[in-house]
Amino acid sequence: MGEIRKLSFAYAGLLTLLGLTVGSSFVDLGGFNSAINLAIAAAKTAVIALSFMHLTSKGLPRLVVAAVGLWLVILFGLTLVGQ
Amino acid sequence: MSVSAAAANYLGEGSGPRAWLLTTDHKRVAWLYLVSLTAFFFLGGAFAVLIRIELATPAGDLVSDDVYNRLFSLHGIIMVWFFLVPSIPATLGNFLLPLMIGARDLAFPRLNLASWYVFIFGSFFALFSVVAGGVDTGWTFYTPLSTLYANGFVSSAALGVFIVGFSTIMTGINFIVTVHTLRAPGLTWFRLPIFVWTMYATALVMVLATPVLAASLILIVLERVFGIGIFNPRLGGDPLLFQHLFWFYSHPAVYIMILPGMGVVSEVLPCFSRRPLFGYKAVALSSMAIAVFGFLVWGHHMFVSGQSAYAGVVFSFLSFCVAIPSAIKVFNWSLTLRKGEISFETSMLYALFFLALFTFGGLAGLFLAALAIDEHVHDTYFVVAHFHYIMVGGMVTAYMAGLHFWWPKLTGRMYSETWGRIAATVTFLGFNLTFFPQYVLGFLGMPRRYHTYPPEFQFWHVLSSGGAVVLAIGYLLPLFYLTWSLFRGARAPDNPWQATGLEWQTSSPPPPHNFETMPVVTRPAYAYDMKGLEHERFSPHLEAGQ
Amino acid sequence: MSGQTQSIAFDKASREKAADILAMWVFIGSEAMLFGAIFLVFLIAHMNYGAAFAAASKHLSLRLGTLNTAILITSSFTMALAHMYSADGRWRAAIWSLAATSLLGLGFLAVKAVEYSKEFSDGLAPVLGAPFSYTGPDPVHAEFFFGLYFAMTFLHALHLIAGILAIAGVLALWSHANPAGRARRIQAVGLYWHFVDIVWVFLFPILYLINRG
Amino acid sequence: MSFGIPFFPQQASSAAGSVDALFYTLLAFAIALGLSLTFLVVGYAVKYRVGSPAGRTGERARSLPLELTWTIASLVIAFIFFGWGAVLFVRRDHPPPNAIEIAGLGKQWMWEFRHPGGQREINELHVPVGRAVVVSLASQDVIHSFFVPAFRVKQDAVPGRTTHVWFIATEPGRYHLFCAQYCGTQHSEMGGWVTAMAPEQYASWLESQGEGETLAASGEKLFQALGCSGCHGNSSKVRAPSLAGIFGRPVALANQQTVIADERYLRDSILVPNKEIAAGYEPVMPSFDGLVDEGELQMLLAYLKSLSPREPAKNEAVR
Ligand code: HEA
Ligand code: HEA
Ligand code: HEC
Ligand code: CUA
Ligand SMILES: [Cu+2]
Repeated sequence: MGEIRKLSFAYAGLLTLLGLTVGSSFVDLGGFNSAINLAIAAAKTAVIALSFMHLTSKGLPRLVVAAVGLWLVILFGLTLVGQ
Repeated sequence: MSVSAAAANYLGEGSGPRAWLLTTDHKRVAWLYLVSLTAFFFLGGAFAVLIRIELATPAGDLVSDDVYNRLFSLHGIIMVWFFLVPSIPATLGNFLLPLMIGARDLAFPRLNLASWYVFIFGSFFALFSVVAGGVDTGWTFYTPLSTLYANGFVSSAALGVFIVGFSTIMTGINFIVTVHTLRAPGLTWFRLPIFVWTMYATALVMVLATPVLAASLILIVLERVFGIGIFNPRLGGDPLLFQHLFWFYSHPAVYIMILPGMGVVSEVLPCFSRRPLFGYKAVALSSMAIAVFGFLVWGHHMFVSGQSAYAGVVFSFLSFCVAIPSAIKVFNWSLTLRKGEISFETSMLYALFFLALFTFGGLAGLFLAALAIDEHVHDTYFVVAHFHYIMVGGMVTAYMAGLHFWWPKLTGRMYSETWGRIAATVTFLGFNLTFFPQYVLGFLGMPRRYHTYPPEFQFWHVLSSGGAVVLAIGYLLPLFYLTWSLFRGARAPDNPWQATGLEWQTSSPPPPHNFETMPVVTRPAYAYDMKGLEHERFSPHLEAGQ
Repeated sequence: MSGQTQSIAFDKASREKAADILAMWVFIGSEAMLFGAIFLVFLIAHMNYGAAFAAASKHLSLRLGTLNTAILITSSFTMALAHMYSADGRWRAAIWSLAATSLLGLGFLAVKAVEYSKEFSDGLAPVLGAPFSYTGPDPVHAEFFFGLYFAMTFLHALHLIAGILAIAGVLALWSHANPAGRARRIQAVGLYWHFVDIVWVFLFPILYLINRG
Repeated sequence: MSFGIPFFPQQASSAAGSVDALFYTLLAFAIALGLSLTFLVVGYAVKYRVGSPAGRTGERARSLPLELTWTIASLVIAFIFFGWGAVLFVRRDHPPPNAIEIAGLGKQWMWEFRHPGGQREINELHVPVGRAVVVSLASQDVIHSFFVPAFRVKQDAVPGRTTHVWFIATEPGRYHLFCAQYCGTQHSEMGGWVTAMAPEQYASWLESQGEGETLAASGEKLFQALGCSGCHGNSSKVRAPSLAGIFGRPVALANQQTVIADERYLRDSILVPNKEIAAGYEPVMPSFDGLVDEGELQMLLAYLKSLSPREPAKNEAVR
């Protein structure tokens, strides 16, 4: 039952991250609060993508994710240039 | 083919509405699209004719200002989303993509049919807007006009476009997966016909850009229907942000509206020159470059919108860069003719006219990308001329080229070459008469979306309106002789143009599952220079199967 | 042979499975662009009116928001279990996991509905002309915040509803599909479900946690 | 202009000549390239038509040197035109220092202009020849666009922000003023004329319009009436920054950043005071959003700007 252990670990990890992000928001860190929140959200995304969505094997799905990431950077980047 | 024609032919696979409306055969879905898109083209064209009649005189004497605004808004919305974006991909692309890569169907035949139903469903919303009283936002839906001030049926039109967007995304996903997973053995990426490359590039843009349009339209609908003010300046919403989102989609979308045309022309020119496409790799890769770099230039629609001049400079620079892959293609197409054996069938004429008109539209794009010139000609008829040269002179002409080129494959019938050549020539002349004067008008300072205009501009407007009549004839002719050929045309041979593509290796029209035996590919695309090829099958397996 | 594939285009089930997964990822990619665009709208508004947004954010219920995040994470977990069981051919367990997933999804929606109704009765919902009676500083931009909050969570809820319907569809067609087909569908729905979860993983901090300190 | 048919737009501003130079150069390039491509394609089409005796040996479907040549040549040419256009364009951001500032307000469906001396006009704009004029644009409702073809200038007026356009008229005359951004029903009727007149005539025209109160003076009255002076005045009990000389000055903010007090800053300070708090002050200033309309905002801005030393001199010069 290696698989179920892996999934349970991921699940526990996600709940921990949730606790962390809620907890950190009660500490005033100035501008860093948002940064930490976003970093934790990114970490959760990574956990979900890697363990639940099986994005581990390389191949086309990874290429898709990379492409979408790049496109989001374009969208955000060039729009903010125009601001 | 030894099999008896009736059974082997996808058209003979049952008739009646059920057999067509519930089909999952990509070839039949292509027909569903073809019929619906033709209807929308003529609907959009009818609006264009009314626009041109109104503009024949400076005063607003045919229709009121509100009606005029609805005319060009509906014309733009219908032509862009209900005709040009799906035009080549959903008809010829749907039909040919599996044939060209030696597959039995697209990867998801039911998704393909579903995309047509979604398209029809979305078009009901748009048609509701037309019937209920129109939309008055322009095709660009700029806020806060569209959210707070417009009094037309904006929400249903926006929802219609939103829904049609999903059908576009479905088509895009289907194409991407098909090209990745269903290529015949031996068909490596660099043996793909350029048409397949451009379909792939187009699909990429569809999948990555359309959702952003969907997001911005949803926000408009939420604002109009639920009162959630997101672009409302009173709340601090930023009208320019809407423009960013809109053009993030719409600039790449203009490449959705030209890449497939480039693909068609890349098939037609080599065939009637009997020459391989010049610089195949450069043409293939520049399609991908257009698809990718097309995402970096949207701000060139906003040079004078109040965005920073710095951003303007960046976007202008990138716009000049994105012109380079198109330049590469134009040169390669021209050189393809060199040392060929050129004949002038109807589709070749259309392809040559495409070359001329696309180049002149594209060069006008350079004027627009040059900041100081755009400050003057932005939102004038210069822009209108630019995009009609590319979209109508380019893409619609390429669509006609493709339709004539593959008509024998689609229908198993031949049309009259004489009428075809006449129609192509009339279209070319009428087109230039309609839209060339608009460049002059724009440079003179005639703003677009004007219902009335200063009398000194009338001369050019009259030329343009006259041209539109000629152009209308040019487009109506094929409607008649192509329909006629369906019933009376001579039976088409399997490969009437002696072309090299895989789609010509099966019968005309193709059997239900495209190939009797699945092909294996051993040659690059456009092997026109390999001697004695004309009657040789592509793959030994095909022969072996019979 | 062809009995194993859904689409006549494929002759091998394994290739079709790979195609399915690729298609799902491409679809998720395009959904990511959709939400990305809306996040961009939020980001720019937040950059301009950070103080007002931080103040307004405090009026959302952190308790319910956290609860909902936990619910969604759990549903993702059960969805992952469903996929695992279906891959092992343990169909009963798979059905139960799917049912649990969709129930958790419904639970999320119920909590969301409670939140919405509270916000409506507190006059925090600038929606459908409902009275907006926000008492904190800078009510104008707070209204902007709540507008974005409702737009974004509403859109997310729509996606969740679609996910629940998709699960219901898989269960309804259960007996019509062969095992390979079931596994494929569960995997496809699962990918979508996890994606909707990821969207919430971002929505939660930017809406509820701007600054609680 | 043969037979009354116009072929070229009038040139009536300092920018028109240089923009046209770029336009015609690019046009010459486009025509030259278009003609050569036409000759090439038509030439091939004739020479290599089916059955022609032309030799067809030695052909190849690619040629790396050739492809590189045209790619690089296109790039170089593209960059030249990019640079040229950009250099002309960035001048927009740098109006000459002694420019007359006219406030332009777009609303559905008219242009309203106010001269520094307070003279108001609708759908008409009188400007002197030879003097730089900055039109600062605002919009009451939707996006409009200020467009004078003869001057080769265009700028959108966007609700919620102030934008600028400047020009120096060079030829006396009457020129079309258009609204170039689609703005609803009467978009095509929104516009009128720009009249460029010799400086003396302009002065007497201003005279004849009556000596209204200046824009800044109206702004000052508003400043009193709205209660701004209650806090920002010298004898106020609330601790609020003095606004003397604020325009164009760097302001330290509470969040440790520094911004230049430009129009955007002043505008936001009035409408969204909490957005950027001046360092050392409590954020007690109420928002005036909804209490002042765009026109009044322009007056307030004119007043605040007039508190900076450079400005009064400029207004004097106009009279
Ligand atoms: C299919 C549609 C399509 C295509 C392919 C293009 C292609 C291009 N477009 Fe166009 N465009 C539109 C459709 C299209 N456009 C539409 C619909 C609008 C208006 C939207 C609206 O406001 O309603 C618009 C508006 C528009 C604007 C904004 C104008 C304004 O509103 O002020 C600009 C500005 O940069 C622009 C630029 C370009 C450029 C640089 C290209 C380039 O890709 C062109 C590249 C092609 C060539 C350059 C020709 C071939 C090259 C040679 C022959 C070699 C020589 C070349 C060099 C030396 C570089 N377009
Ligand atoms: C995408 C494709 C596309 C196509 C194919 C066309 C085709 C044409 N367009 Fe269109 N056009 C746009 C896209 C397109 N246009 C867009 C996006 C806008 C901007 C909208 C906006 O500002 O928001 C625009 C705007 C636009 C304007 C500017 C309006 C304005 O700014 O005020 C004009 C004016 O001349 C015009 C003319 C034409 C003409 C004459 C054709 C011709 O090529 C049409 C040819 C077709 C026919 C002539 C059909 C023939 C059929 C019949 C005659 C049958 C009649 C049927 C019945 C009576 C039932 N178009
Ligand atoms: C209740 C008192 C009060 C009133 C009334 C008021 N202000 Fe202020 N204003 C302040 C305070 C306090 C600040 C400094 C804190 C800040 O930046 O918000 C300020 C800042 C400003 C600034 C930015 C100055 C700087 O140095 O950064 C401007 C400009 C301004 N006010 C203009 C106005 C105008 C115009 C009005 C009237 C329409 C007005 N104020 C009314 C209290 C007030
Ligand atoms: Cu104002 Cu158009
Ligand atoms: Cu563009």
